[in-house]
Amino acid sequence: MDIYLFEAIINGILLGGVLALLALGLNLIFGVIDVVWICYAELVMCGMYMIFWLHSFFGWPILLASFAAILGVAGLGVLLHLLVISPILGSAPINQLLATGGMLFFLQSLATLLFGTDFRNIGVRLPLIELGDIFISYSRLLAFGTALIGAVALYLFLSRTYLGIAMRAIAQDREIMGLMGVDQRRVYLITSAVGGALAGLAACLLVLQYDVHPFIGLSFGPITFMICVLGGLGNMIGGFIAAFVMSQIIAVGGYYFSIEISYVLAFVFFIVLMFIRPQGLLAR
Amino acid sequence: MAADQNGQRSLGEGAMLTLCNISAGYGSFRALFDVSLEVGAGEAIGVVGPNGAGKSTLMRVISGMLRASSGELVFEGRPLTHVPAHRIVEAGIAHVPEHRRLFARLTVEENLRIGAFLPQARRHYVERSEWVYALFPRLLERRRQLAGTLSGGEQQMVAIGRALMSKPKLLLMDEPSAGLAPLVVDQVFDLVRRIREEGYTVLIVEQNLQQVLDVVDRAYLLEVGRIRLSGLSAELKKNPAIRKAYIGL
Amino acid sequence: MKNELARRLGALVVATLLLALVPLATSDYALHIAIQILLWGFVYTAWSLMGKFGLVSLGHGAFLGIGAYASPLLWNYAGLTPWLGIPIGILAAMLLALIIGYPCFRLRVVGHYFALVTLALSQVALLTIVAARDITGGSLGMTPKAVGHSWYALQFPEKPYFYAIALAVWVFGILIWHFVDIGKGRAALDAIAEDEGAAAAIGVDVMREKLRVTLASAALTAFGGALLSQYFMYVNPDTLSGIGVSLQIVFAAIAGGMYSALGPTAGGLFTIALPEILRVTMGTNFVGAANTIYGALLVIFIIFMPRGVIGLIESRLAAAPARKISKEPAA
Amino acid sequence: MAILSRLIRSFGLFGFALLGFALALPVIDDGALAQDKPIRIGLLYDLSGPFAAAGSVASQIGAQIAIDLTNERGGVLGKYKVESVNADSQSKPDVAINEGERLINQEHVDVIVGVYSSAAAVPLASKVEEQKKILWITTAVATSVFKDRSLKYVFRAQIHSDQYGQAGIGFLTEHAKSDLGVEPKDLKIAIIYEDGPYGTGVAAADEQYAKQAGIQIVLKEAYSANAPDLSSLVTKLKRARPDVILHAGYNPDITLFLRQAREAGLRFKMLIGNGAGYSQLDKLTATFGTDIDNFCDIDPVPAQHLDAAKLAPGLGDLIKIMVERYKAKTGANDVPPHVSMGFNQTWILLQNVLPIAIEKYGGTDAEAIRKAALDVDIPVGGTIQGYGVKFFPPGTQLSGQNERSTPVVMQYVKGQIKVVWPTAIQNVPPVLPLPAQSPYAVN
Repeated sequence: MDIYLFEAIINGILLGGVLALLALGLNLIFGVIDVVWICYAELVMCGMYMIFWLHSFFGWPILLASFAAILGVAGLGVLLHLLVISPILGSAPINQLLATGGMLFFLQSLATLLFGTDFRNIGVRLPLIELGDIFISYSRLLAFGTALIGAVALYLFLSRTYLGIAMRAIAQDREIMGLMGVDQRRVYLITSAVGGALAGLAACLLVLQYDVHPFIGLSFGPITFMICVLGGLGNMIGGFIAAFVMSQIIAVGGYYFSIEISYVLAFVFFIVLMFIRPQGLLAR
Repeated sequence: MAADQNGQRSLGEGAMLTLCNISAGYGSFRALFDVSLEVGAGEAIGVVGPNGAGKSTLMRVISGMLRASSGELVFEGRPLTHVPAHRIVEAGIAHVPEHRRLFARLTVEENLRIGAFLPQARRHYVERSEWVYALFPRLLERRRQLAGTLSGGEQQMVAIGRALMSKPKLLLMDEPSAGLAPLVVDQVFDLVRRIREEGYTVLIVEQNLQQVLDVVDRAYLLEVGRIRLSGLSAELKKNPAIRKAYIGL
Repeated sequence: MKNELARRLGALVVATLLLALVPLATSDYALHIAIQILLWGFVYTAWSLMGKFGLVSLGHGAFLGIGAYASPLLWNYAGLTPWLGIPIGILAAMLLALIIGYPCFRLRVVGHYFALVTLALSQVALLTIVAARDITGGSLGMTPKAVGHSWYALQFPEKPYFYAIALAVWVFGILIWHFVDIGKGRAALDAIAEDEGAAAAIGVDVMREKLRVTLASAALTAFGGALLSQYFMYVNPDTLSGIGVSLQIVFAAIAGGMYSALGPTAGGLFTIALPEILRVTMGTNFVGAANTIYGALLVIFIIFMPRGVIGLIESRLAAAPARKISKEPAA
Repeated sequence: MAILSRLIRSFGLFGFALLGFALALPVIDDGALAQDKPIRIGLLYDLSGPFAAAGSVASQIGAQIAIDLTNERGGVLGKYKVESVNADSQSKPDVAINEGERLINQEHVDVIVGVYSSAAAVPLASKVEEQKKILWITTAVATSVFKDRSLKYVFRAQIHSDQYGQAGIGFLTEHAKSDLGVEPKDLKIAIIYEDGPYGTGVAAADEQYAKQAGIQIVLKEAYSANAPDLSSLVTKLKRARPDVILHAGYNPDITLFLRQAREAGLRFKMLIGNGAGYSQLDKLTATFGTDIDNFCDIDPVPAQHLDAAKLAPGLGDLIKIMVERYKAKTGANDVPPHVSMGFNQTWILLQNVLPIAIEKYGGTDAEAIRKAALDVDIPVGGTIQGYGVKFFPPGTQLSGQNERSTPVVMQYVKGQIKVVWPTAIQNVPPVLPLPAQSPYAVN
């Protein structure tokens, strides 16, 4: 087999890990609250800035800074829910979409205002992993592993705990949750916090691979979004698989054609698949 | 203690649930007008009436899904008029909603677990679930199956089981026989009878007058949002107006 | 119905006459902004034709882009006058709308999923324009060959000319809006928006009605795009196609109020004039501040005025007399 | 009556809004016209958005320093003060058009100085041509901004993108045999670039000149500056095995590329960057430390790296002032070439063009400036960036472009920038190929 093609496939799998990690939180929010956080990638950006400032500026150890960022972004998620989502829970979905779209714009500009447009970097260089002729990115492997662990942990949480089951149930029938003794607002707040924390977790891993700047969200926003839809919005397993499908199209398509074409392929694939399976890859 | 009060209750002080002049509606549409009723501990009460009489609205008001626009709701001496639904469950009222409303994409077992969401219920989850499975052995066989794949009668078992998981003092049942085949309807009323025998206080809303009057002690007749008649079920069964209008004789 | 139509027409005529006086009173810069508001207002109105029936398209960036690119391309490479180039662009946009709309409606792709399929469509259009950089100039954009003042080339360096054109086109858009609003298809589309299955059951040809309004919307959007590129004498993939533009269109229509004839135009005022005023008044001392305020305002608008500015005002005005009437029988 | 009420109900509101908008505009106007008519210059750069940190802000600061310095010395010709009006095009061409309209029609500036992005330069050039004002480009490089457009009111003393290819390929052909040990025709290069106007322009020039020189192009590929992943590009480069990679990119994509290249074990003999992100040495060093030592970069020279002795008298001091002020203003270590671009071009306008316009053509209106610009004739060594100035006259293919501008090839040596080409003005001889200690070097 063509060694370079093999490398492209491996790269695709690793990229899939990064994208899957990003999709986790967004999917959870959609599944439970039935709202799409368009500004999700911007929350990741906020997390990256938090780590940068805490680590590079205040000199906190990287793990502590990461932990703080996870908590910080979880807090942002709660704020986002309280200030933006909860007042318009009853509105048309498109209004919810646009409100979070406005937040995207707001967060981007606020970051510009606060931090300037400079690219920031925490300056951590991770070792290389070399297996014969194949090189594997340490940071990507880390992201891949975390995505896997995160997905399994989330799966266990959603299937084993009372709160997790309630989260899955709430997506199916909101109105009667009260009859089960479930306080819907509380579940939404917790979900927003968990979704935020997952964005914070993604930030911890992305900051190892990317420079932070106010527009970093543009790189990830659209593709993360497509992945969640492709997997079936709110379908965790579907989203996980979709991340790897999309990343393979991008990686292998990029290898055979060009990166530009690979994205066109990914989007066309998305459109066609929406026609064939409008409810997502794993639709029943 | 509750079971031996069957059939004979005294009005006033001893009532478990009291509704006093409850009015409610949706937007500008009013569905209930000054409804008052009482449920004593250990009683089985029916609320009967035609389609659109406001029966389900009444249930929704009691369980907190809908706010009463005026009137008072007292449960075991506690006013519950403007308390949100999840607090009402805590107080001890469980509601088996109209059309069952199961979580179709959760398993039977998970549906039961949701029913035991309250902290006080979680502690007794194991014994409660064993008890529910004993009550409905069919569910034990199907516990890993998705609730949406069950038959109508089985789904009704899950809905009742789910409500019982919170160890309620009062069980509200909204049209348990609706949409079921006649044979299954009989089974459902058997279920209600068995739950009564377990000592639960039950408030049941039904269109199916004939069968519900066989199960309950007393009943109220609700028409266009107002209570028209009330009395012991034996008396109501004999009431010529009711016989004419609802039992088809 | 006749009466209502006459009333609407009358109001429109008076407003048009008033707006026609604007060039006499303002500077070229204000006129420049006013032209953009009218042309974008037209595009937003075109979008709301679909949007108000629950067909939330995030793909209008693609239609706008096709309209915007077609006539400059034909003009530069084939010397074809925009009088022919623009209709060709419009037809191309309608064709694309058909290609995407037909399977969407056939396969019942609705709601979130319809929005996202069309979103992907605008991204595909953007990438295609960029990738075809040998012809389109890629992300550098392209300029139609300038010939100075010319009706044949539809180029007017003097702003009042274009203002007049923009005004005429905008009025045309409002007329179409009213036409659809009181037209025969309205009830059918309302029924579809309410419940597609039920609409089909009572004999509404869901496919035909949806396609009709989609094609009309795409055609008008492409027309708006063509005029924008003709006015700016410049097309750029980021400004006139792609996701950003699609979101801007939807945003403006909703913030302005897509259920009112003037809502989308008010949205134009909001998305064109407001950032401009904010940017200029905030100056360059606090870089990013203007957009931060703009973003916050976007969110606040959506939260507090879900039916848009005009929608809110209309419901306030409608509520006032209604209250008076309801008191009368009681007295 | 009904018509009236309906009118007030809906259209009235629209009218009020328009009226409010019209009323808001005078507030925007500074009312500066009433004063003693200084020379008004609009500074139009991307102060926010992705381009801001990729050199646009640096250019703006450079231009501002040139204006401040001129005013401190009494103004143009020692008596005409210069007043600058700042504008932010937010890295978006449509905002650039609106700001251009405002500067010309509302602020009544005589000249617009600036423009970082070529995508903004193209429509702005059309605007000023139409309205007969001057656009003085300091930074945007795409050749296509001028090529075959017979512009009359747009000038650029800055280099144009074709020259990147000329310099890069010239440098390689000169050193192929002596340092890389292969004939130019056996040299294999790869051209990778961000797909915006800048990258595309540079890459096209690279390709054209490489073909002329007979150098083999083993890969030419574009990517979006926003791309979240470039690993498939890296893999293709590994397969194509180029000796030299020519790269045109902004900052986030360069960082991503170099990081993924290192992680994937991509090796090459040399990497030549083409300005933009590669000229922001401070930021690259912050990320990569010494890993990027000995990489090359083509751009107009940062003036402080030229040997002041080879420039016209007085320019050395000027450079020192510029460098000091930039460092004081930003706290930066490295002064990127964009500062020199902004400063130099603005300085040429203020010191060489406007005096002729005022003295010979009687004012600072567009026509006078245009004629004055065409009169300017500065020999090589006459500006702080070393090149001379002579604009291509109307009727030529690149009318308005400076025919004497040149870029240089620089090399990062231990966190410092050294000029290595053209050989005549080099600080040090180039290190070629990458030495073995580089993590990117071919073993």
